[in-house]
Amino acid sequence: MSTRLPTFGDMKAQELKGLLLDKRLLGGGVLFAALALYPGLTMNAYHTRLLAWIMCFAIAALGFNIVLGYTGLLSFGHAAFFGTGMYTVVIAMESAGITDLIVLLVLAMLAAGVVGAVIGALSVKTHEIYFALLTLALAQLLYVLAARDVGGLTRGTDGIGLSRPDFLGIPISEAPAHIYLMGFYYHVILVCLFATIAVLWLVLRSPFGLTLKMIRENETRAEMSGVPILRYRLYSMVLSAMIVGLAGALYAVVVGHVTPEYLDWTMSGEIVFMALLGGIGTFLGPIIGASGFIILQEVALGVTTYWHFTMGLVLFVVVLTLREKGIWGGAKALVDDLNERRDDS
Amino acid sequence: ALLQEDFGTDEIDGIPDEPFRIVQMIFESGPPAFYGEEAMNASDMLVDRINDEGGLIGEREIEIVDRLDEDAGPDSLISDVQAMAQEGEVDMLMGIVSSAHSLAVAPAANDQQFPFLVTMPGTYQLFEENPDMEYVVRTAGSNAAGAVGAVRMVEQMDDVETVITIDPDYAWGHDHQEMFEAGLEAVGADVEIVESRYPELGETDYSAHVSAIADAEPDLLFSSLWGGDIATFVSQGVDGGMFEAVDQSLLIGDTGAPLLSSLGGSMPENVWLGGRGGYQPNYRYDEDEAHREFVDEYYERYDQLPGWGAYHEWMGFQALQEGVERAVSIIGDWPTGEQLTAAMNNIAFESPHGQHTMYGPQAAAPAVFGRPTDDHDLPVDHPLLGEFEFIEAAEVNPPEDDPTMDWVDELEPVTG
Amino acid sequence: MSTRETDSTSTTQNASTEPILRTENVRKEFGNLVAVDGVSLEFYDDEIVGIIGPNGAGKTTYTNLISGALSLTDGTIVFDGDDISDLRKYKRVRRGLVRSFQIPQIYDELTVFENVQSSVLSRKQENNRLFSLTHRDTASIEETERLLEMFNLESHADEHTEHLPHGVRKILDVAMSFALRPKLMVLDEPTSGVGSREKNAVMETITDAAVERNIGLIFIEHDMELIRSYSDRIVALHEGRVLDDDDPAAVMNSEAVNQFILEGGV
Amino acid sequence: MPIESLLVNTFNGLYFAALLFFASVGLTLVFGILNLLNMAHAAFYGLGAYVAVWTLNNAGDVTTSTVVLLAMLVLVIPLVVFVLSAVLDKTVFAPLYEIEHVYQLLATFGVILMLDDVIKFIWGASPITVDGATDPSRQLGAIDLMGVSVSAYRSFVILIAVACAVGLYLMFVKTKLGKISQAMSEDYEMVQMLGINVNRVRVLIFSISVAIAALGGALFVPFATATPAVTLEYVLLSFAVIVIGGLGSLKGVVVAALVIGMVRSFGIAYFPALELAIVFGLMALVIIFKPEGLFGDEGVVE
Amino acid sequence: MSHQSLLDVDDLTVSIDRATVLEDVSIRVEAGETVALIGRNGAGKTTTFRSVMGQTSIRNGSIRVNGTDLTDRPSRERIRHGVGFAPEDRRLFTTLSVEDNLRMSTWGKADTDEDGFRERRDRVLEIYPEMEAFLDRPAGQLSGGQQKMVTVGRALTSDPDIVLLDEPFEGLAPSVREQFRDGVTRIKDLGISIVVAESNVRHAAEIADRAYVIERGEIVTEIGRDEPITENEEIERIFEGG
Ligand SMILES: Nc1ncnc2c1ncn2[C@@H]1O[C@H](COP(=O)(O)OP(=O)(O)OP(=O)(O)O)[C@@H](O)[C@H]1O
Ligand SMILES: Nc1ncnc2c1ncn2[C@@H]1O[C@H](COP(=O)(O)OP(=O)(O)OP(=O)(O)O)[C@@H](O)[C@H]1O
Ligand SMILES: CC(C)C[C@H](N)C(=O)O
Ligand SMILES: [Mg+2]
Ligand SMILES: [Mg+2]
Repeated sequence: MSTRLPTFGDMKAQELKGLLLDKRLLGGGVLFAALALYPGLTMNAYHTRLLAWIMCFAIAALGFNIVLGYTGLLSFGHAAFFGTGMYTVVIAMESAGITDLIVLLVLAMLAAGVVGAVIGALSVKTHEIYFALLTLALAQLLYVLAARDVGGLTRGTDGIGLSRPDFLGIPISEAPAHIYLMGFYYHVILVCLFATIAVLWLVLRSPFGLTLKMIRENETRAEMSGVPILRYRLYSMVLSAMIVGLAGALYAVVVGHVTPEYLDWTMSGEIVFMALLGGIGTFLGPIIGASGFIILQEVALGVTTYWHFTMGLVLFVVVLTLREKGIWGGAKALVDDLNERRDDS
Repeated sequence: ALLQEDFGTDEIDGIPDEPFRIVQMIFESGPPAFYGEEAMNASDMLVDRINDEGGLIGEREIEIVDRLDEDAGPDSLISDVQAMAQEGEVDMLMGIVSSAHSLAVAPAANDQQFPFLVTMPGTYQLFEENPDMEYVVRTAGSNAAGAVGAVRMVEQMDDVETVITIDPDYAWGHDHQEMFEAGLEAVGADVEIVESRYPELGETDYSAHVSAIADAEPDLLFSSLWGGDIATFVSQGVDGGMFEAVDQSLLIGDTGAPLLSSLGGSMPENVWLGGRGGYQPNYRYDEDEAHREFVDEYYERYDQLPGWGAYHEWMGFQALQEGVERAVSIIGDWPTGEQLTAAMNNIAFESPHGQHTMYGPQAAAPAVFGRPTDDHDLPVDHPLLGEFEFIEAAEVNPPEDDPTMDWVDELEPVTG
Repeated sequence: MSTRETDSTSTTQNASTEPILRTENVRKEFGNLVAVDGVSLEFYDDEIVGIIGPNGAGKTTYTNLISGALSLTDGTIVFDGDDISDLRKYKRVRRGLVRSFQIPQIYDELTVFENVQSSVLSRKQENNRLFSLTHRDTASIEETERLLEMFNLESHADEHTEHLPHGVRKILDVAMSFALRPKLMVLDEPTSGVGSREKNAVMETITDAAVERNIGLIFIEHDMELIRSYSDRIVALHEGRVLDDDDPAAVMNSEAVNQFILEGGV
Repeated sequence: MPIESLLVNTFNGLYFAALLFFASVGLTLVFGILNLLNMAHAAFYGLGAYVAVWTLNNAGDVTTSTVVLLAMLVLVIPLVVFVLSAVLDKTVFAPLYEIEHVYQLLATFGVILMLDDVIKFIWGASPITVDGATDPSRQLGAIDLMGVSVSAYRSFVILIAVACAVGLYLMFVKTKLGKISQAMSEDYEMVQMLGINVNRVRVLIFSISVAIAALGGALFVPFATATPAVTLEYVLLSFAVIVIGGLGSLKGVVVAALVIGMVRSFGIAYFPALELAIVFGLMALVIIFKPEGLFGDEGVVE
Repeated sequence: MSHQSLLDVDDLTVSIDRATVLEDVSIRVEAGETVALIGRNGAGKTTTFRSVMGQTSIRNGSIRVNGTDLTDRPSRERIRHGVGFAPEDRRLFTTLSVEDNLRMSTWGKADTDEDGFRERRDRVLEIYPEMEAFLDRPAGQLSGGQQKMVTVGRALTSDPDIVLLDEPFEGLAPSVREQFRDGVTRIKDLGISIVVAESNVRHAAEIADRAYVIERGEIVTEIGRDEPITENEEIERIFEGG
């Protein structure tokens, strides 16, 4: 049987050791510690919430970038996965009475993965703008299902409010709001973010990741190297969907109320926006993009009624000047440039 | 418990020096911005008026420190609530147009122990989904009032057997349709809803709906479309001969004067306009001085008559003034946020439709309907409403603590 | 019943003389234009076959039918004993039928090393390994190094391919095909666009590697000198049909070939 | 299904198809020929709507003649937008032609956001409508069409759409411009090297495209309301049209607009519950079964 | 400058991204000449042609045609001043018919009409008779060699004084190569000068009167009219074994 599903390869202890000595890993560790300590040190609930919000979307943007940045597919339907993650959590809590956070997150990832497989299977054959619009249309159909409350699970456009999940049998949900969101849940999101980074870092440097890049760079050649490209595009959709679904699930608890708006195409647009703003050509770009987008919106909203204009202008300028490099890539290029000049003189 | 001690003092100490700072949440962009704009106008006018008299209880001025655009979505709104709670530089949050947003933001504000005066959305689920919100009050009537009011109107109509409903495709529209249908069934009206239509919010072309409705020739058309949507729908309906094909229409979206103004002479006459609250410029215009002042001042200032967005805002500021007064008179001190919201529970104040009564944290508005007529004294050359029908709040709102849908399912027919 | 038995015995007995690729009466129509008109040919894994023919003879179309880039209007293609007429492109590759491209098809944003390594991994069908780092995968790294050496690409190993000289891109393209360890390779004008100096070098590298690895080669070429010096056999196509199929000397002297293809020129 | 309602629904479908045609034909031309995926295209439809309301409402002081008002809608507004877009093409849009589609989409989405707020700045966020006195759709009233009474104004709009389609067809089939456009769609640079002033052709095509969108918005508004939401609604609809029709195909736009118009008109009339799903469902089905759209691989005009 | 050439490329320096691709390249072509630009892959031949056509950003130097300085003029003016171009990678308009491809090149000139076009098309058909058979087919459906013929044909139908042919032999079958060699004589008879870019010395030698040799973006030598190209030292050095 040549049809093999992805295998979990053979990482040796030695490789792990090499990994641990990596300089970037050290940087990541420092950042992790800083983020972990932030709420406790500042006691600033607003910032904590903002960070939680940013981290959820950073996960989503990272997940999205598997499809756009690595496989070269522009999906305009990722709201479907984000929304599925969110709805899975509420529905499982409200209808099935499941309250354990870990179970909920796993369920959400699985559900999003299934939706990703369905949308992916229908769309991987198409290209470019057709792919974008097909994924958009299919996601929009999911939006209609939720908004129309087909199946009687979603309560239509009113959406569903949700209570807080427990953690491994500990009734954390009974803790007061500031302890739950600031103390506990914030750290859950933080851990998920870093786990996502680690897993993706590994996966995208594996033969699997290389295969996705092959498809992005030259489909004809990839196929002529014996790669079943449709199947790998599908894999990348499913993987991406699962991670975006995780982001949605985490986020559902942060907002506390799930509506079909999260399945709408404008939501997909936001995810695309974030990934591109940060730079899809870079691994960490999407994280920067999510932060940039959310902070920009918050600031623009605060200072002007014409915040649409402000965001539009920023988007326009960033896209035109930096393109796939985005903010992060642009900054890196600038640093390189400066170094070069210093070396020259 | 909080308000039990009555200090009964005339001396009030501890009124903070700085103004009472309010942040408003309304649509400044997107399709519902029309509603937000009206609310904003009214709020500017009312704040000026209150401050001219020295402020709340004549002592503390109001300052609108910021307006947040609802179009930014719940994520952003919730974060902003958090920020305000955190920074402690804002005394109260006020506003919200969308029901969906109210359902997301109100619990978050409550969580943050941040007082929130909800002025516009009608979803009956606000307090039913989230009981025990001590920091949230709503001065807007529940949409039950409009829907059940409409049921009562149907009971009085002769020869109504078939009904078509058309409502915007989101919480507001679906809630109305469901309550209306359930209510009709409960009162045993001999009518059938033959079709329910849900165009999208912000739809621009209703001609397919119009011709389908005209074709079906129902006896009654029921709609909770509002804002620009109802204007477009009615105008295209007139064009498609729809109002000749249906006998009666009940248009209960929160719209009022702006609709009549935009349609001018082409407003069909066989419609009832209205819904929750008596928010029509010429309704009890002469009987109620406060109302007359409100309308005149608004007209003078903005060269147009107030619509429902403006009235909702007015009710909000009334409640705030009343609440502060009451709290101060009870505790003899400027109230904390919690005390202020508590003080706004169970109060009543003047409004165009008489007493506007809060059942707990939730206003119970009456339902008022009228028919377009040119016979009015206001200085505009388009029709306003006349032949008003008034249905008391108690008849169109569930008793306190009763779940709305259960109550609607058990409506009794009006006898006589 | 009995026929089948004799068949299978003959297969085992004459394994080496069985053709690796056989096309039977393959035909391709574009609307009412017949580009390939019933071509039946056999190719063996120990020979190098040159295909010649006038412009528009159907050479490219024929090789596209073999690789699966175009679907057959009629006929059968048998590779390594199996009918692959309807097999998907990548499955043909996995069986060892590989083509290279006239315009090099390489991954522009990857390095030369990664380009080759990606093919090695694809051949081993290890595309689906999720949790192991490619830059620590010793097996594929060693194999890649050997290939780079074989094609004299070591000096370019860490360069991105975007700005490589044309000739090097061409070689890289071929190296990537070799990494797939094909049984038969089809090359469409492998030296087109390659300057006169590099032409022979490219052909030499390719044919040497093919002989060393025991790979059958089919290549399309307009340069008769190259055809003469590198092919063991020549197939001449004309208007979609086989005009001649013989050893080089015979084909070059054939009257028909001279009339239709060479026409005085060499 | 009574014959009258069949007629009325067909008429509604045609009218909606006409609007879709106006909103999307330029999008497909700009994409097909200039290779620019201009998400902001629909914003010009919205702009046309606002300019039209403003013009009509201010025209009241001068004239209420139906003919003059219609001429304003059909000629003056597109002309004004034509000139405006020529300027925009040289400034805002010029750098976009060089970049990849993904980035074009995003940058032009930025343009939508900006235009949106410009409209809000000029005309406010509330919906605005044409006054009764200068509303040609009310002035014209109804006409009798095979025993059914339909809006004369809307019939006029349908006729203009047909005229526009025929005009574009002739322009892109019968003239040099058509062949040059086709060539530009494939290889801009090469056309330039053949001595043709591609910049001029580009500005011409861009401005015509945008002017047609504005024309659509102008014609649409007497019968509806100008709101900021119009743009976003038509962004999606016009993309649906050109994808169903096949990117870059003029014939495709006509057919797809008709298909969507009819399906929507009859769909809403007889299966109101499906309204939201109709356009997306159709779009998904077409792309799944015919990934290049109905007429996708045939070039601009065939 | 005392003497005015048909094409005069002077001290041309061009960089792409940050790399200098051409440095001080000077080329002159007189009326009626066939000149070859010979160099290995990547030497800068195509870049030179693209620069003459106005498709690169020129850092230094000038390009004059018939005495008119075109260095900073837009691309499209080349054809009006009599320069035809056949790119290496063909660049046909695949959905247009072969005939329309040929016709297109007359539209850039104000003074060409359909009759003039037909006349020039027929001249092209004399050079490549097999083109007759596929004149009406979309160019995208042609085989590689067929497309190459159209590319050269398109450069000729613009009524040029000089044509730049980038690797015109590439992909042509032997018999067609032969025809093309004859064709070159015909083109010259029409008074059209030719510049060919070649990485194949043999091909260049067969048709050129004289040649420039380019290596790494610089003209390393010039081969005069009476010198046999194949025997030039520089050529031998650069193409040793070729
Ligand atoms: N996609 C297509 N549609 C229609 N006709 C085609 C198509 N592809 C090729 N042809 C025609 O089929 C015939 C064979 O073309 P093919 O490309 O196989 O020739 P070739 O032998 O490779 O020629 P060359 O040496 O010029 O590359 C030609 O007449 C060509 O015009
Ligand atoms: N877009 C580009 N970006 C960077 N470098 C480039 C680009 N285009 C060409 N070059 C470089 O410029 C040099 C000259 O290229 P050019 O195409 O002019 O060579 P050529 O002589 O025509 O070669 P060939 O025989 O392969 O066609 C090469 O080294 C090439 O790598
Ligand atoms: C009528 C409007 C003000 C909106 C309505 N209150 C809602 O529920 O969204
Ligand atoms: Mg070929
Ligand atoms: Mg070249």
